[in-house]
Amino acid sequence: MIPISHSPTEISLVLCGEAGQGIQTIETILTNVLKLHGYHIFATKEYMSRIRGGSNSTEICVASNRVASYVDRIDILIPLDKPAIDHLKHRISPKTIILGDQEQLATDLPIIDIPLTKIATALGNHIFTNIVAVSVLSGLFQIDLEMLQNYLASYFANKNREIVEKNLAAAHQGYQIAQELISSGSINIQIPQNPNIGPEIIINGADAVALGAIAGGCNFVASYPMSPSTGVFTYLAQYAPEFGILVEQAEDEISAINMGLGAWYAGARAMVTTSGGGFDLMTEGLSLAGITETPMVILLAQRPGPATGLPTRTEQGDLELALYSGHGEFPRIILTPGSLSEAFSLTQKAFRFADEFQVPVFIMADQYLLDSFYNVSESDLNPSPVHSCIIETSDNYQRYELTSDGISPRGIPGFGTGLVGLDSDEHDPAGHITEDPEMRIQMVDKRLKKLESIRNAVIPPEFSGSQDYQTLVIGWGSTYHTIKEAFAILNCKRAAFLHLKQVYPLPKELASYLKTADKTVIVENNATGQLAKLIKQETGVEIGHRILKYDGFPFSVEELANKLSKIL
Amino acid sequence: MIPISHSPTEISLVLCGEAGQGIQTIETILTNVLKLHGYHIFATKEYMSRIRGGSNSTEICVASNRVASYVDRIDILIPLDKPAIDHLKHRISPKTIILGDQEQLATDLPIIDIPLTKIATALGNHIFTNIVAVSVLSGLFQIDLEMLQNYLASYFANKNREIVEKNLAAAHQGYQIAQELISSGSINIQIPQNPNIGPEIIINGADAVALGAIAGGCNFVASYPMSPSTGVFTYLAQYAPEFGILVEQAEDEISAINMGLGAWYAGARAMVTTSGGGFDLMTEGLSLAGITETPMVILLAQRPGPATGLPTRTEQGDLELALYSGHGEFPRIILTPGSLSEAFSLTQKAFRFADEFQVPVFIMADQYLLDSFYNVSESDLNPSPVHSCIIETSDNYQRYELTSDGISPRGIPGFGTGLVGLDSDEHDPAGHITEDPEMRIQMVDKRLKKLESIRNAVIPPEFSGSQDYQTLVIGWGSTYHTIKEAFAILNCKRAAFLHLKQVYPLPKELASYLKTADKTVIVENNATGQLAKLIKQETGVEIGHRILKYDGFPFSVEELANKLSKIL
Amino acid sequence: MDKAVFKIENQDIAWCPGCGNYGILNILQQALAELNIGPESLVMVSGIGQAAKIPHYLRTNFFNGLHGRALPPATAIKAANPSLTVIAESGDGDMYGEGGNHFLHTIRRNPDIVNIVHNNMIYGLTKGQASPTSQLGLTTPVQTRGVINEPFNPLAVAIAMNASFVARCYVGDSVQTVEILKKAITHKGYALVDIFQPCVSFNKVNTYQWFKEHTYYLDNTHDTGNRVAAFAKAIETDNMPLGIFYENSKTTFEENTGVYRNDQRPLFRRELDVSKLTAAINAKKM
Amino acid sequence: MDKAVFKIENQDIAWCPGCGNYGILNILQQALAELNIGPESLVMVSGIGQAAKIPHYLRTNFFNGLHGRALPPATAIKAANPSLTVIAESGDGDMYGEGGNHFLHTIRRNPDIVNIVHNNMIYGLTKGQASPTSQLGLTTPVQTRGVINEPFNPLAVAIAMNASFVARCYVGDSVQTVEILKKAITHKGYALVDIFQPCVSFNKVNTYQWFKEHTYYLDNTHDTGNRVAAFAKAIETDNMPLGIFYENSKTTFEENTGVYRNDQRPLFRRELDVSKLTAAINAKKM
Ligand SMILES: Cc1ncc(C[n+]2csc(CCOP(=O)(O)OP(=O)(O)O)c2C)c(N)n1
Ligand SMILES: Cc1ncc(C[n+]2csc(CCOP(=O)(O)OP(=O)(O)O)c2C)c(N)n1
Ligand code: SF4
Ligand code: SF4
Ligand SMILES: [Mg+2]
Ligand SMILES: [Mg+2]
Repeated sequence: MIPISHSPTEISLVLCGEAGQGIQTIETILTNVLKLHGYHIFATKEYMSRIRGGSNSTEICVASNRVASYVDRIDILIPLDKPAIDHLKHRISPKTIILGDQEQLATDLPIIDIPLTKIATALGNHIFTNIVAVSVLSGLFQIDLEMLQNYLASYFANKNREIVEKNLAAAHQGYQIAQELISSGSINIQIPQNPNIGPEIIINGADAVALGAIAGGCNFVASYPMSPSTGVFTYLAQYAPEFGILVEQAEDEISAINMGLGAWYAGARAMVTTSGGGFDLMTEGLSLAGITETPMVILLAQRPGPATGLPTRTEQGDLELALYSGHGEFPRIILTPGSLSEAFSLTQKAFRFADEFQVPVFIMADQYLLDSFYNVSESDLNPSPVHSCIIETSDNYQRYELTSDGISPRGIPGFGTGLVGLDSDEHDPAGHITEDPEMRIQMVDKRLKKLESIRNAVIPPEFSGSQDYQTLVIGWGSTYHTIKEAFAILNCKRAAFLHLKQVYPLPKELASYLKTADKTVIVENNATGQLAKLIKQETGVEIGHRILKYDGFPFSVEELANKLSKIL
Repeated sequence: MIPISHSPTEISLVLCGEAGQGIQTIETILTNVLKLHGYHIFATKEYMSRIRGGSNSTEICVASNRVASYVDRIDILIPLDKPAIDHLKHRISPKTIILGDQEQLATDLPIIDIPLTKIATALGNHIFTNIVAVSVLSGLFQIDLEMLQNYLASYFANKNREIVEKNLAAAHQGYQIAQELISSGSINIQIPQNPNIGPEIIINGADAVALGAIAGGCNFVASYPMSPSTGVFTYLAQYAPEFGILVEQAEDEISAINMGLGAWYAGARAMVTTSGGGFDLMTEGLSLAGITETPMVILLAQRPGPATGLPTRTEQGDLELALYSGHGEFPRIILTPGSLSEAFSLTQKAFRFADEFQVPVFIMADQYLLDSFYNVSESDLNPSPVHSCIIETSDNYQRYELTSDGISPRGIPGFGTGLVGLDSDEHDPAGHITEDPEMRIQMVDKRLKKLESIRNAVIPPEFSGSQDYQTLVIGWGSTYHTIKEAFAILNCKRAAFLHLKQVYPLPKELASYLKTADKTVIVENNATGQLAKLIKQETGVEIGHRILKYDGFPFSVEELANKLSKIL
Repeated sequence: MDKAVFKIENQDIAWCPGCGNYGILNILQQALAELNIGPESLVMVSGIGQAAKIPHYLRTNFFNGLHGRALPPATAIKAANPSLTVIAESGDGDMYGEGGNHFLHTIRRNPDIVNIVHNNMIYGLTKGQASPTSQLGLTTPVQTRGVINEPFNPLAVAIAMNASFVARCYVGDSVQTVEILKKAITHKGYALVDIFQPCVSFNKVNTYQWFKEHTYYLDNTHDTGNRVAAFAKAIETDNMPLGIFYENSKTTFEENTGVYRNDQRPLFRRELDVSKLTAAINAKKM
Repeated sequence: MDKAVFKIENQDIAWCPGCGNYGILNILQQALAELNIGPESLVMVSGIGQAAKIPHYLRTNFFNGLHGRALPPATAIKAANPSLTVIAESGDGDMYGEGGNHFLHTIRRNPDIVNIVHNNMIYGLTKGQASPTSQLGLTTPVQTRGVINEPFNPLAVAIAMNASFVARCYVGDSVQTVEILKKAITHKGYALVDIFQPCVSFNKVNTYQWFKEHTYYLDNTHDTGNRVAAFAKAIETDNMPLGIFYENSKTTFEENTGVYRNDQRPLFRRELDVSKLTAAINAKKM
């Protein structure tokens, strides 16, 4: 699509090899040096559910303008082993430049031969291959060798000196290859740099959620590892000593959420991180949060189900799970970040909402969002002070005092002179078991009434495109940037895009947005159009066109543009 | 409403006392002798979540015509202790005849004094009170004393002889009191008998489900006790030796459903019984049933939530839970019996559906349906032979063979020469893990495609009332008889009632029924109108009127008639 | 302190007359009062069952959560605010059946809480099914041919897990039970107190009489520091020992998490230092 | 029988080169072949994790279910068809963490199955968090300050539960492990075989070398019928014994359920006698 020779503003690099070959290392180093050099970058990984072997790849988009979505197109491919080419064959076009070890790859495709393995082996170990590859690419983008070497030195700071030296040597040799490729005219990359990018921040979705949680005052995390939620859990564990966060790996997800509820009860601000199958096990606890009006923040990191499904792939298949799981009837809030900035700000907000309305709040993310990196500016991650809603109790404190908006001031044990009773049975204002039908009705009404306040606080959707639209495209969560970029490509005059940052309760303005449209389109990374069903249920509007994908991969910009172009 | 003096065809008796006073015994004996005597009977209990103390009651309706629903009206009340009167005060009208121990009750209400306690104490133990009460009532209905005594003798057959004798003496004395009441003209009950009723069967919903399961070929039950599902589990345990059913009390609900899946995999026909909170814990297993296409039958016995809620009361609050729980996307079937006959036949059918479509099938019941007794004829419980869909495998058997309707022949290990592989990951036809996007799409499509066959097999709703209706009233599950009886009272000309026996997938004919109506009404025993939401989502029709109840009690006929009369 | 501080006026207790639960309620109040632990600094955590209703019968803070799930919130409550005294209390079905996994892993964590189990060898609230501790052969409406699964031995398992305090009591002896309970409460670390409690409504085998006849107290020759000896005592099932079987001293979960290493304040008293967060974010610029 | 019967052509094994899992796969096939147990009469049941992928690597029937949930279906499969040989096999996280409650209660049931646990003291598939058996102090990306919870001792707990066969092996010694595994398979009743298996990718402490240095075999003075002696051996944690710790003979779950008392046929071969059901319904007329 955008041939390299046509002085592009964006290039997509893909590196592919087996698990254990260091794709992650390549990704980290390349994105950082490219950014420092003044490029916008976006990187997304796809990997198999195994530790070694198979085929994993990372795509790194390098651009003059902000870039944040997955594209099918591969401008430059570095296959690190033979299966890599087969793994990516559907994405290789005649315009794809393949750089690699001709001998090792043994393919009919035209290849620019670079002796990755030979250099690495000469340095004494196959593992230097990835640094050679990184360096060739850095050289092609004309990054200062010294900058790269400085970066490598700090990256490998805790390795022994010999290894550091060899990495630096590998970098040097990679650069020489790049120089030859440039001077021979084989490759000529000319993308304008932007010096303002250098001081930006590179993070991924998982880190953005973790930082957002800290910004929300999170000081207690109990979780059980499960892809793709583990990243957030791990980041929080890493930040724990600095921020005094109590991090505990629970024996199972049931324990995790029940710990979380105990923590909130005692005045902490807790979060649990999980994925669909683990969340199923938390649903009785969710219901407990519901009747006891205990705040809870849940990261529901989606991957393709049912059951174990595709553990390391992506999907948006658990919206209805978040909407309806947990027995009985009680309110909840579902936030659906679409960008790193939203991942940060909505997670921060989740703690505020949970504390204020005393309901469970979901952050719905997915593997694609959590594992994707790009550069953001400092202002995209802007913490504001935490305001806790806990009150100091007095003598006759009643945890479930009946109030006009259904929200009772929340006390905790050991703070004030009152006693705090919490009960999973239907209860009276003091939290004691009741079977009185009148009290039951009052308590159900009280809990459901909170939805009114919640509706008034809904985070509004983001509208973009033509004010005077005929077609309205709706998306939620991680499809945000991809839809935006597809719109940019299509450049359609009478279409608009509505990105939902909160899907439950649905924002009030949705109905009028829908009413204005002649044609409605939903984009969902699942097989049944779960948001479309919710919209129909809540607004009565049947979404006309559904663009769905459920093979475990995110939409690519081209694919989506293509599908949209048929409808718009 | 129907005063006793007006030669009624139906009388409602209520007996109320504390837990442990033998309300259950009273209910069993009275319903049986009244039926043997030639009356239709209906009995429903309400009880607290405790073993002793509190106030529990049973209502027994005695009638010439079939009767099967709860009424508020109390024609004759026997309070067995002082708190009973307070407990039922909102249902006591000036027309209610109260029979009881004046001294003990110490109330201002007019009471026909009968020395229950004195007689019992004279016989040596307070526990004979309930037999005296039973006998007074039997006498008032002019049941043959000998018949009652025969029944008592067999009921207490495994007690020692002295206790049997004393019970018979208690009966005798109760009869004398009844004779005096009749001859003094205090009470005069004249309800026509019907000798055909004698040979009918009295069972409750729990027993009907248990027998339906056996009729469905159930030979494996793994459950964890939880009200109101425990009755079915207990009945099955009681039938187990006779029918060779393997019954195991699991350590938790997670184990129960995973055992059930293992059992189906190995060729058994398994069922699990639970309620909302326990079911939450089964939802990961539900998702496993989904991706592995393993049949499963789940009794979801509803009670008011969230969490522990009101453990012994009734509600229809878990429809959305059944609809959407378990992560990922896969088909399921939800059956909603409204009568004992349906409890039997739909449970039988559930096994057939599960086996044929290889999906989880829910039987949604609730405390009200499961704990209510009435007499049914033999033809209402009509087992048909079980046809198993298991095939004998041959050498190259593939469990998940791709077929045109998505249904793969189901083999089991040890039957045939093939091997049977089952996998919770996305898998290929042989059941082995795959991460191939094409295979993923094929398998998702395969599973979802089964919904077509399932839709074609949907159990049609029951329509009653005017063909030429303006108003359509819709109900599901246990509200069936109550809505029918309310219709009978209201005698409305331009209204019809549609009872859904299966709510998912919704029956196709629903849409046209809705289209014909000017006004639509839904009756649900929950706070948010969950079926109405599903109907809107599936048909686009917004139900105009919602009659909801969520205080833990079922609708009464009068209450419902009253609410309907305001709408119709 | 007078145990009257725990009294709730006009309350309707949902237990059966004669039930062993009353004795435990009384013993608990007595032990707390003797240790001067008042309602404000105490949190009772329970699951669901007859035993688990106990927090409603004494005036204090309570977290009456889900069936089987008392231990995780109890651990978290103590960890979020170590100045609270936390008691997790439920029935045998709740703790050893539904909650079995938490039982294991809470012992591994060793939070400074007391875990009281009302062991009536039956499911009371759901009307008499077998519990994990039901004896072989006991018939119930579900176990119609009698219990077939090996009874769960909570003491042996707790000792196998190297729990930091393991004791068994019999509610019929309130004097000794109060003493043992006081030791459990003052013990630093996780303390299991399994209390034999007759269920007069559903367990017609394991009655007051039966427990009296099938138990005896460990004498002072028993070395509570000897894990193997404690185990040997724990697997005596004909005549079952009462008393403290095993004790050790370990650091607690709260201590080990490190959260209180440099700051003694409970979590709710701390505030996020936004500038620190900003600094952490800015550190990612390079 | 030649273990080649289990071979699957052209398969791509997802384990890391050098992983102890390969050894276990090999040992298992060897033991089965020596016992003449062929693919058709075998069912491998597993959960989720690296170890739990094993059923995909030998040709047989398999039920690869949920993380932590291998034992309940394994119990049910054996109970539904006792003529099958059932092996439940998973990792330490799966069996002792997520599945801890089933571990306890399966032992109580005593189904005639073998429970093989790949004990690598780490969560492999999710990239190296602590497992219940991780040693104190081990640092991981989540346990950044080192493991703080007392390691789970599966043997001690199994012995405390009076499991009917309890053994520990080390994959590095395939000869002895095959022998022990064969005994476990032929043993009637539940048999635990915990196998030390180095995870070369994530556990850099408990390596082949480490296991070799920290284990020794029980000698023939050890009495496998002595529960207390077995317990004493099980709690040795500096130098850990290998071999069969404990054995007893009990009736199995399948036998105890009574379903096979008068009818040996597996459940799938039986049919409902409709007339019997009609009779049961009609009995309710009175
Ligand atoms: C998830 C879940 N499953 C089942 C139940 C039903 N249930 C309530 S109490 C109980 C057992 C009570 O036995 P135990 O813990 O021994 O307490 P006891 O009543 O004997 O004191 C059960 C099964 C429940 N509330 N929640
Ligand atoms: C309910 C649930 N929670 C979490 C996971 C994620 N998960 C998969 S494997 C695994 C741990 C694996 O560790 P172990 O059982 O020791 O096996 P190993 O990989 O070490 O062989 C986890 C946490 C899951 N699949 N399901
Ligand atoms: S049922 Fe048993 S345990 Fe429960 S209160 Fe009654 S006697 Fe006590
Ligand atoms: S991650 Fe560890 S346990 Fe898993 S295959 Fe690799 S070495 Fe083996
Ligand atoms: Mg109990
Ligand atoms: Mg492991």
